[in-house]
Amino acid sequence: MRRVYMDHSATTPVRSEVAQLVTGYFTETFGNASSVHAYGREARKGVENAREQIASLIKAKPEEIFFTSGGTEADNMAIIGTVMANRDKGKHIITTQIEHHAVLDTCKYLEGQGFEVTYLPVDDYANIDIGQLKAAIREDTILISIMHVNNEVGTILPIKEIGQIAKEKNIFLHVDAVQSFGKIPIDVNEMNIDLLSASGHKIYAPKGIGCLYLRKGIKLSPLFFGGSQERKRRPGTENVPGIVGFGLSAELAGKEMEVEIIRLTGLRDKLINGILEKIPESQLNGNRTNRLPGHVNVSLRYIEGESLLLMLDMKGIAASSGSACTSGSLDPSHVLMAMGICHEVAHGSLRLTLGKISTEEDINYVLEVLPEIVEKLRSMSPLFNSMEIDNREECSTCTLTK
Amino acid sequence: MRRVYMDHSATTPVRSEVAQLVTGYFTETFGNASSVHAYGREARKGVENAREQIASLIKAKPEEIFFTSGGTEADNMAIIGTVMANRDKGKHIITTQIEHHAVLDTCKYLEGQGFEVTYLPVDDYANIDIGQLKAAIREDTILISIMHVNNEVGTILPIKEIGQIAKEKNIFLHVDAVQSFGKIPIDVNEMNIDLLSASGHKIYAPKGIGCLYLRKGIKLSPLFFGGSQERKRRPGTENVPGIVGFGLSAELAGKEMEVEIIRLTGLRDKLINGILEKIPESQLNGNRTNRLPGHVNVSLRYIEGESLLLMLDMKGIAASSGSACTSGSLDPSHVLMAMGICHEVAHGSLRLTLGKISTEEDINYVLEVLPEIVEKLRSMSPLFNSMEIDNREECSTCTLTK
Amino acid sequence: MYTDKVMDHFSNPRNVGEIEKASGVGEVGNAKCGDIMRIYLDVEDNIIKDIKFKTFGCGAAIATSSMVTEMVKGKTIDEALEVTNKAVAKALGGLPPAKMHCSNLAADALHKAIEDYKKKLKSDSYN
Amino acid sequence: MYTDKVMDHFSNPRNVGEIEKASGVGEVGNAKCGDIMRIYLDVEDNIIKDIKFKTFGCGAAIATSSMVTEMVKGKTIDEALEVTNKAVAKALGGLPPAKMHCSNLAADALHKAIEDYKKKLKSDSYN
Ligand SMILES: Cc1ncc(COP(=O)(O)O)c(C=O)c1O
Ligand SMILES: Cc1ncc(COP(=O)(O)O)c(C=O)c1O
Repeated sequence: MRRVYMDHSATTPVRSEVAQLVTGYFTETFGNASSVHAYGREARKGVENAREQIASLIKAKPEEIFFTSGGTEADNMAIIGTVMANRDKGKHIITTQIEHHAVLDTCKYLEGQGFEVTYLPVDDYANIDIGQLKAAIREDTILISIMHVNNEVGTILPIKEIGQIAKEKNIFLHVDAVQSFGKIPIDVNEMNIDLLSASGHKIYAPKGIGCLYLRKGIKLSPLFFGGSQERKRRPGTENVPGIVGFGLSAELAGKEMEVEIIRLTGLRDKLINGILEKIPESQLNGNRTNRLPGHVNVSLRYIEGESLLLMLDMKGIAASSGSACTSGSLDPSHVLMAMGICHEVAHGSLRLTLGKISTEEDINYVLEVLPEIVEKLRSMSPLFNSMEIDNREECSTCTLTK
Repeated sequence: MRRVYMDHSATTPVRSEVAQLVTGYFTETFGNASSVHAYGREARKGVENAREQIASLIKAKPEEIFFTSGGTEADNMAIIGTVMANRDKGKHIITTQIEHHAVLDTCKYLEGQGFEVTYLPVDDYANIDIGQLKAAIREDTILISIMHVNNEVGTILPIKEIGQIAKEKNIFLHVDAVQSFGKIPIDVNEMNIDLLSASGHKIYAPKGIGCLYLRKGIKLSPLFFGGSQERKRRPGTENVPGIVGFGLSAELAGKEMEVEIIRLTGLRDKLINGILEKIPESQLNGNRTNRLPGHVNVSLRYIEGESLLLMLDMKGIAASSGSACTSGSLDPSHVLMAMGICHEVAHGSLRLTLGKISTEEDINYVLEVLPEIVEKLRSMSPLFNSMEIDNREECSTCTLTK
Repeated sequence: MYTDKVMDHFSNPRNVGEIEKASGVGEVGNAKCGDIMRIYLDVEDNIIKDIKFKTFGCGAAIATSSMVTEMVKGKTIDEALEVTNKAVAKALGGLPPAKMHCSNLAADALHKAIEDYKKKLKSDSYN
Repeated sequence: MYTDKVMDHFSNPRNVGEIEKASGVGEVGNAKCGDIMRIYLDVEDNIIKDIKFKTFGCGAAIATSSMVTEMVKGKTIDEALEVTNKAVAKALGGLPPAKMHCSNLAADALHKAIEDYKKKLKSDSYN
């Protein structure tokens, strides 16, 4: 059976150049980077080289990069670390309703610790209103944490404008760049970013490695304690193979970015157009153009996401959905909800995210298989036909969470 | 040049079976374990299989194993997690002076948060006194955290006795088993262990993966926040390749344990005897028999550890030392200090730790090379000969940190 | 995640459809929560002669719907009333814990359809 | 970590040893801290005719000791007094930051040896 992987926003395969390099660090250059001997020094060299590769992708300095176990840890470190270290300056945090749970749940935790958080609403395209951001800033605002690209609907947020505001007001800006890092250009200076999170497994490096960019001079409390690795910001034996793999994948991503953006945008638009054309009562979630290359999110009404995913899976297609069943909660994706999309439509959302291994044939295959599946599921659905009109009304009266 | 790796307590190479398995999870079974599709389900299967492999090595239940990024994170999660979640029960923690910094620095942090910590002293062999432990227990003691095997001198601590006491007094027992896991038998039930930390890279799995065993029913606050992975105890995309590698390495360690214990004990004793015989004014640090198989720590007086390591390194031998220069602080190893070993002797300590790849020829090579190096360094040392007597006296009056 | 049996019923669901002049119809769930199951009965002489379902929901919702129709087709009303959600899950070889509550409602829909049938029967007989 | 030059001086240290009837001896550091450097001078006509060292310490301590002896051998006392710890580190192509403070004391030991020589000289002339 043909297998088509269209879930690159969830994770990516390790690219072969990286896998090869990492394996060498498993069995040959396996030293502890803190050791004095040759094994240790070789490992250290790999780590510092990777730090440069990653810094250079976002125009940071190598000493501003701190390796973590992934995006979630980097987000937590950035947010908890800055607000705890800068508690004397204020207790207010601004973020958005569409952040990843690594940011949202961290903010919820901090609310329990006496901090106050404003969750900015978003428009139909999952974008924030700059005026609302400005209005939300208080005397005691110490941190703004806003993602660069939304993982569910692919919207690119206006970080440069946000950075301008944060800088003027002297507020730290943290950017969750897990979905944009290595895919679209980032310049921490031009964008006035103070802290930035990234994760290796989204850009063809192994899972279990990520990093935090921390602008020089910003105080940060560590999340946990131990050895003096990563200048005490992040103790624990360095994950040398992961780090060198992440470094190489970042460098390659930078080199290939320009070409990949064009290629993936083309494939993405072909997929979007094909779906909207071939499947009645389908809609694009998020913006048509202001979205990550390779990122597609559509809603196919009257059907539910998990069963859609299972049917696609039986045809070899790997995708994801914002339906409640796949989110592990009773409610569908908080992002789609924040965009004002009603529950039923959110349950029928389908995310198809392309990457390095995606081809035009993959797109054609999905466009061939998906309409049949949707038809089959709709034919089972009590919402289709009979209730069509009712349902529409019900849906249009959906209370927005905004 | 011959290369001899004798720093297995610092880290180990990934064994080939594990490297091969992990690489498969990099490029083939690369899915996100939380995904609904086949890639995700295959990854999930690997994760749950590994959980069983690890649980079975320490006689725990699979659902009591939580994967972390390593030993440091597991130690922090165990200690911070239990005391924060059980704050209402008390504020006193008991640990020892010879713990790893992942435990010590965490306890220091908690002292700043209003907890009180007793750091038990140790004897010349780095062992605690059970009477002192009993005496240290207070009404409000909520956690005892004691390591199973000391990483610097290899002493095996009497966890079973400690567990008995903790159980009687209804106090949680956390065991840092980073140096014992997979090397000597552990039974969390027989030993009454409530929480236990382990790290993959010490047993031929990749760096960046570890786990916490958490006895069912014990409340634990997470260190950070995000997705619902590891039942919300440890969010973030699972490091699937690391996890399956750790699982396999644990299983293989269990299978080979009995034979390896005998083999490594033999090599260890040959190395210890050889050094003490061939090098005058050398001493063994730690106990002769109550020590981890394969773990050697000696002090070679009148010379300093870092220069010793560098010379060994030039001969292809990788080792470590508790000297200040290699610890990154002005003081030598806190473990040697706690054992009452004076500064000068601690500066001249040498740790040689054997593992799977160690052979009798390695031992012979070290026994051939080491005496020459020691002689060379002593011939440069102002402490040797001329000051010998003085120094001895100075040393014997060293103030112990106890 | 799902057993082979669940996947079989999900991918080849039995008795999908509607019954035009149904003896009874039952519906549970709501679209907001992501699950709606509707069951149509054709009852004759207290026996379920035909049964059809339409379901909007996850794999478990579709599979349990399909399974329940198989379990009670040809059975008496009383026998059908004895079928529980738990029994349906068991017949499928089990369901993931997360699905036991949210998507395992097919027997409830069946019972509602039987109720509807009984109500209709009553009102019919009084007419 | 260390430059090639450091490693060269560490592994082939120049002028190791003692001078029996030294014109001056200087020592810095202490064993507790892990570094002791002792420098022996043989001065004639204000010129350092011979110089030897003995050092207990890390790689940097040994390399700087060796380097400083090379730098001043054959030089006048005044020239030798101008050699700083920093100059020694520079001559070695630099030292790791962590080593700049703790182990870069060879010039201090040299200066102490010169002081000792001067003191001896004074007491000699008064005798
Ligand atoms: C926007 C965003 N932030 C954070 C994360 C968390 O990253 P990780 O899973 O590597 O911890 C993800 C991906 O899961 C993400 O998409
Ligand atoms: C006893 C002990 N505890 C904890 C650790 C920390 O483990 P890791 O480096 O995997 O974080 C180590 C090793 O470094 C150790 O030896």
